[in-house]
Amino acid sequence: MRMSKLVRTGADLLYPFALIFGLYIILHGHLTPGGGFQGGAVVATGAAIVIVAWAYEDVAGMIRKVTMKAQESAGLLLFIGTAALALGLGYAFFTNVLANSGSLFGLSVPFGPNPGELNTAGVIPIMNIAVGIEVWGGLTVILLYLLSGLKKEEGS
Amino acid sequence: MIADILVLACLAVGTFFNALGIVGLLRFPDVYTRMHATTKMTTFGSVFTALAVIIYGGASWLGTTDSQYVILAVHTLIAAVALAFTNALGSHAIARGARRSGIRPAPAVVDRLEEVYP
Amino acid sequence: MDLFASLSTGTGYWNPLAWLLATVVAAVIVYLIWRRGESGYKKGTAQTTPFISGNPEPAKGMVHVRASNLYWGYLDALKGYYDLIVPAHTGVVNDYLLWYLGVTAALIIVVVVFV
Amino acid sequence: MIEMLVHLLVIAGLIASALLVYWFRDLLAATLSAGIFSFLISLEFYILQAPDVAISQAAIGAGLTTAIFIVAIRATNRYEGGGS
Amino acid sequence: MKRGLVLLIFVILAGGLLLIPALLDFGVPAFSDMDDYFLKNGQEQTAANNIVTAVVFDYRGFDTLGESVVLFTAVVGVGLMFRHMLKEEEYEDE
Amino acid sequence: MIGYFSPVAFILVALVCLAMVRLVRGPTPADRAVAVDTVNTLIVAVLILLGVVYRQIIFIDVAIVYALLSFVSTLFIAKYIGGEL
Amino acid sequence: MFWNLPFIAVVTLGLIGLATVVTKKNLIKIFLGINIFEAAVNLFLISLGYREGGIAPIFTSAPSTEMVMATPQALTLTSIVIGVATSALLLSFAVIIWKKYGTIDTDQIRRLRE
Amino acid sequence: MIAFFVTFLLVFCIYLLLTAGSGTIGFWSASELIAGAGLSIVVAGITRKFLCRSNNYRMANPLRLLLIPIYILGPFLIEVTVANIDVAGRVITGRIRPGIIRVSSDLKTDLGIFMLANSITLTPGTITVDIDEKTHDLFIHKINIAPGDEEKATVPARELFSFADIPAWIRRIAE
Amino acid sequence: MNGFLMTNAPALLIMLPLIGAFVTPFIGRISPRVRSAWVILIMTLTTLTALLLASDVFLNGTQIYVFGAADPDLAIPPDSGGIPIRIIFTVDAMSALMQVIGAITGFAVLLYSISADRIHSGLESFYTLFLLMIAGIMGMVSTGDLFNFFVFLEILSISSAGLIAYRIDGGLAVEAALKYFVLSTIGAMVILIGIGIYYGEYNALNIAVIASRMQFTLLDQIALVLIIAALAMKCGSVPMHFWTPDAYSMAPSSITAMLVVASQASLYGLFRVVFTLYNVTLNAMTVGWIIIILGVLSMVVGVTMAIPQKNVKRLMAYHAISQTGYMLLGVGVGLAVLGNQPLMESFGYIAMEGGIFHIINHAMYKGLLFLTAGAIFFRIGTYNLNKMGGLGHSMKYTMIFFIIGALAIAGIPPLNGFASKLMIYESVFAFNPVLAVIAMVVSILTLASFVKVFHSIFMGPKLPEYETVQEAPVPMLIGMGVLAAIVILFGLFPQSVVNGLIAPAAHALADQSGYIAAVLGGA
Repeated sequence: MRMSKLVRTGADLLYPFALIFGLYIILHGHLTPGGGFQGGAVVATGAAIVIVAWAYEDVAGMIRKVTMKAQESAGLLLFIGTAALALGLGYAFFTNVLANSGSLFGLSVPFGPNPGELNTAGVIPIMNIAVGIEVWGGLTVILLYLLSGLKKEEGS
Repeated sequence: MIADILVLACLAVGTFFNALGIVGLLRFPDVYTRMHATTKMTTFGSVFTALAVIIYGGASWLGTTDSQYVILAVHTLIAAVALAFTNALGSHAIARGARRSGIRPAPAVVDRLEEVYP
Repeated sequence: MDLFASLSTGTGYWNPLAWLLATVVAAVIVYLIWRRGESGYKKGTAQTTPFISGNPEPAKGMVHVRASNLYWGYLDALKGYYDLIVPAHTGVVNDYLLWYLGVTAALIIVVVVFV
Repeated sequence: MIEMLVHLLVIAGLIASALLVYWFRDLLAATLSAGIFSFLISLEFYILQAPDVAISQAAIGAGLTTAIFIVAIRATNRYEGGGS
Repeated sequence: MKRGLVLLIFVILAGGLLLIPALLDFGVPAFSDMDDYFLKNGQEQTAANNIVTAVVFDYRGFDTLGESVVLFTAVVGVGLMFRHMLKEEEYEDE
Repeated sequence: MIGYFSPVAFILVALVCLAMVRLVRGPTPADRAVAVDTVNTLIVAVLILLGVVYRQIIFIDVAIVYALLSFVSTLFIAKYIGGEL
Repeated sequence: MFWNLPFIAVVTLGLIGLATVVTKKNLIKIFLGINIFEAAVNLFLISLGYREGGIAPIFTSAPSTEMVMATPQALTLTSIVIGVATSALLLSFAVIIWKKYGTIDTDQIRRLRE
Repeated sequence: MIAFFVTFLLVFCIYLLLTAGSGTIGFWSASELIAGAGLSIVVAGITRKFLCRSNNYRMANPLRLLLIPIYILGPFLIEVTVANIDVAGRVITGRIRPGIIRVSSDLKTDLGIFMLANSITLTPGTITVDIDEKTHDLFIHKINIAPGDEEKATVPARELFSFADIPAWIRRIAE
Repeated sequence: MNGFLMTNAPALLIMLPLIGAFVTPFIGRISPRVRSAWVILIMTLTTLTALLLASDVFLNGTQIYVFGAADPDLAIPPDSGGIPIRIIFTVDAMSALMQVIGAITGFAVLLYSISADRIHSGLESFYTLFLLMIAGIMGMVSTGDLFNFFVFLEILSISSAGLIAYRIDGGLAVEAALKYFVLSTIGAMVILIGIGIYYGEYNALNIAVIASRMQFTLLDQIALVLIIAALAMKCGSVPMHFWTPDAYSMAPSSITAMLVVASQASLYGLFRVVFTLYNVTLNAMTVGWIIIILGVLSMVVGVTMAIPQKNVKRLMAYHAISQTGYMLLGVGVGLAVLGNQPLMESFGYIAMEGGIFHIINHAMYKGLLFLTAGAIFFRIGTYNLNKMGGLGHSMKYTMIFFIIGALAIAGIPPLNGFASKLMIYESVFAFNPVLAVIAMVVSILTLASFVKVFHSIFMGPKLPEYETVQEAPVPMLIGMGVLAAIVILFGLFPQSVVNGLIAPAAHALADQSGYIAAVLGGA
């Protein structure tokens, strides 16, 4: 069942905010506390707000289980692919090949205290994004599955 | 110096209202009146403590022009806004849930929701 | 090479191929003895039907001894032991955890206190 | 010194809320206590200078775990010891 | 009987686990060579300011893969629990 | 100026412990939910204050996450007590 | 006096968690106990890496003094994810058992025994 | 399409707020701006149907958005402070006269009624308990009902506040 | 190319099943045939990688693989002061042996499962979890890092729990999975406490580093107890075996065969901790006797509980417990005399070889037996021994495979069970004659119990309700045949197996300094 109109409106307003904040945490994992997992959890919680404010049937069309599962697998494949990139270049699995290389995310930082720059840290931001996508999908789909179990029980 | 006094004042106000909120939480007779005391007054108090931090950040920024104090102030502002926003919605949701589950306002003089949720 | 080597077991040896050879030899001997036996049975006559003290033979399904009837004597002889051990498998997950923690506690005493 | 006192109080609150989880027979109340336990342990991580873990615990323990526990309570039974 | 046993087990476990606070010092770790290496060289080698992230995704990145796989496994397991069974899938369970 | 913040944090944590009394006393789940909501609010304030005490501006992010996410459990509880889940 | 308070808290919390798991008969209560136990283990790992007067291992523009250890925090992150995965799977088991058995009392969930 | 742009702009502003102080272009660095734009596109693509569910873009007017902080820092803050002091007194003395009343407001849009309800909830002494989804009447739990109000079927929203005309402000912002 | 494969084989061993698992849910949407082909392809590649790696290890000695380093062989960065800082896979002979077991069993089980579980729903998830289970086993046995071991242990437990609960229709399988998973979660957390203690004392997670710094203080004793109790629980030794019969009997048969390997991976962890992490620093006699007592209890209680069982898989599960006891007994005797070189030479190594040989033998014949039980269930739809009978007329090949497995588990020559049991008897006799006598009695009881099973299932006249029963499908027979062939081969040429696989593994297990030297170099 839906919650009251006020909560629904509020959830709709909060969803973009939670999403952008989660993505901010994901992307700034190498500068501030946070990272792929935490940001993914924030995003998934944002989705949970919408799911709880509206009924399961309302959001089932917009936040779909299949998409979320695909997102999860895609995140994992991106993660393992990033790790295997080093294998292709002749280093060991999980080598940070992009760090200090000057290309994407390849700037180097001075040692010691500094405010930080987004475009650093090599493969770490990419892995953060991958894990973030995966956790986003995974936690959302867990919640959806549990709620779908609830629905089925009512039907029988 | 002025910033000092302002921060201290905000902190004092915040602490005072938070403490009163807890006292209300413990004293009031039923869930709705408790909610008046706690969710509102603690939100108000917490926003005031956040305001103290914002003033501190602003004052330090004016003193040092170090951009980290801007970040401090802005992020605290966001936290305070998010807090107020979610608390308002949350207390509404709890009140509605409580009323739907059949808890009536205990010493109420009038209850217009009687006809909606008998 | 050592594909056919014997397995040394500390105090003895074990060679499965030699054992197989011995088995084959034994089988041949048995076969030879068996060959010397009576071979006059005729299929399809009363000679091959079972004889149970003159009673009629029971239906096929009744002949088969079901599993729970096997080893009745053994189970009865060890009744005291089984009465002790079977109820320990209570099926309650709390008890299982308690057993685990109990073993951990016992090991703590054995390893830490007595060593 | 005062940080030490904060630390002490947080640990006291932690143990108290864990005991509440043990003590409540109403599963909903126990879950709420577990939620408070999560908040407090996240605060403890924060005090021990682990903000990454604090965010993680806040997002997971306080947000989603409580949510899925409540969904599971809704799908099963609210009171301890109650049958079908 | 069983209550006493539970109590005894917990007393022993408590005794065993209390050796940890008795023998380990909080706040003054005995060895710290591995972590000093991370703190000293992590920023240079991985160009990440957050050493925790550097450890999570670079030095111990393989653990993080395992962690993600755990979540994936749980999701697949939960999906398996809430699946729709086919008609012909009836068992006689013992 | 930083010296002002930590005593306030201490008082707020003490208030958190006091708020748990309502959690124990109940009597309805709604009361407990109110107590949890209060604890959330107070802890966010504590987090902000401690972030300043430790001079780590990045710690404020934790408070934002808190303020956003504690809302979810409140909503689930409210939906459950309202019988709408 | 309070030299290793967190460790004592770890032991207390761990024992409370284990006691919940062992003595309570309700599945959801048992899972809450498991959650508490996991939290205790996480707290143990984090307190192992704490250094007196250290700051979080993140370089910002704040003045950097001694930092706490980074590895336990990484381990704890992994452990928390494992915790939530475990909780989700356990709860789905409980839901299925409720559907099939009509109870989540462990004294009645014992069709498999002996 | 409008929904996409509105969402994009809002989300981008929030991102800029989050990363303020990172560099030299204004307060921001170049990489943050690029990343923010990219993320905002993603978020806008996902959430445009949620944020703009009602297809009412009156709130997107910058002037109206500018009114919000003025409203919050002006009349609303005064109301909240006064009400807080009032409720603080009630907490100490324990003199209460609670009840649930029906409040009518002629706000039509979802956002308008949402803002009014939140303002009411954030003001101590009043909580929005429920909403009549058809007429947008609010059910308010009030800690101290003025004598005589319990007889009225509906109370106008204006009378809940002592100083400023909050519903009028909200109408100015949202409708 | 060959060099690339050789260098990166440890990484590929984990990577291949994981990639397979991530893609399987989507391949499964295309068509079941494509999915089966994909899973078989992945499993074949994994098996080949495992065999390649094992051959490399047996020929050239311990291989290490450093994740994230510029050079996978460079364990210690030059500026680190002599400690490894990254996650290192250390594949010595023992690990390679376990990998071979896992790969072969997994391959055979997969062939069987493609045919046996055809009609069920949720098969994408089933095969995903299957591949994750393979990845978990491979990771557990090849890692050289304690926390990594814990992570893979969790992957293994979660995927196993999901697979045990696969049949959700009756609720019984879910009950079994619940018990297994609650126990294993608590166990894993306790292991994590142990790992934390090591970390707090020595600030290291690498097994070799901890081993080189090990002092066996009071805390180390606590950690040892926590870890060996948890791992003994996970491998199902009495009195912590209660989850085993439930989980084994309720899982699909193919998964039960994998669960045997999974529990042996825990056994591997136990041996690794005791031998490599502590080795002579611990009081070998006490800990050795603890393991011996656990083993003897497992043997006796397992086999005596097996005899009155009526469910065939439950009976076999109790036998699995009993056989685990043999492994614990053999290796425990080896541990008890560790550090005493003359005794070690005279019977210690033989006992360890017997125990380790029994691991591989047990995986093969117990897997075979569970697969035959599954084939019977596939055809007649029950596990209840009381309802069976006369199947020997219609399921001849299954019967032959069952006979092979049953004779092997009972230790009848010339099958492989006899060879390993003989090694255990003789070496244990030299250590303590009573233990050898107990082991033999248990063996006899095992034979008796399997005679009962054989009689109930296959003997007797054809029952009327099973008139139309046919032979199991061919792919299932192939899966069983692979395992049966290995059982016979190992039985016929035990000495070659011992010389080629087992003795290096046993010596690698006992040789702590070699393990440390492989990672830390020199020393």
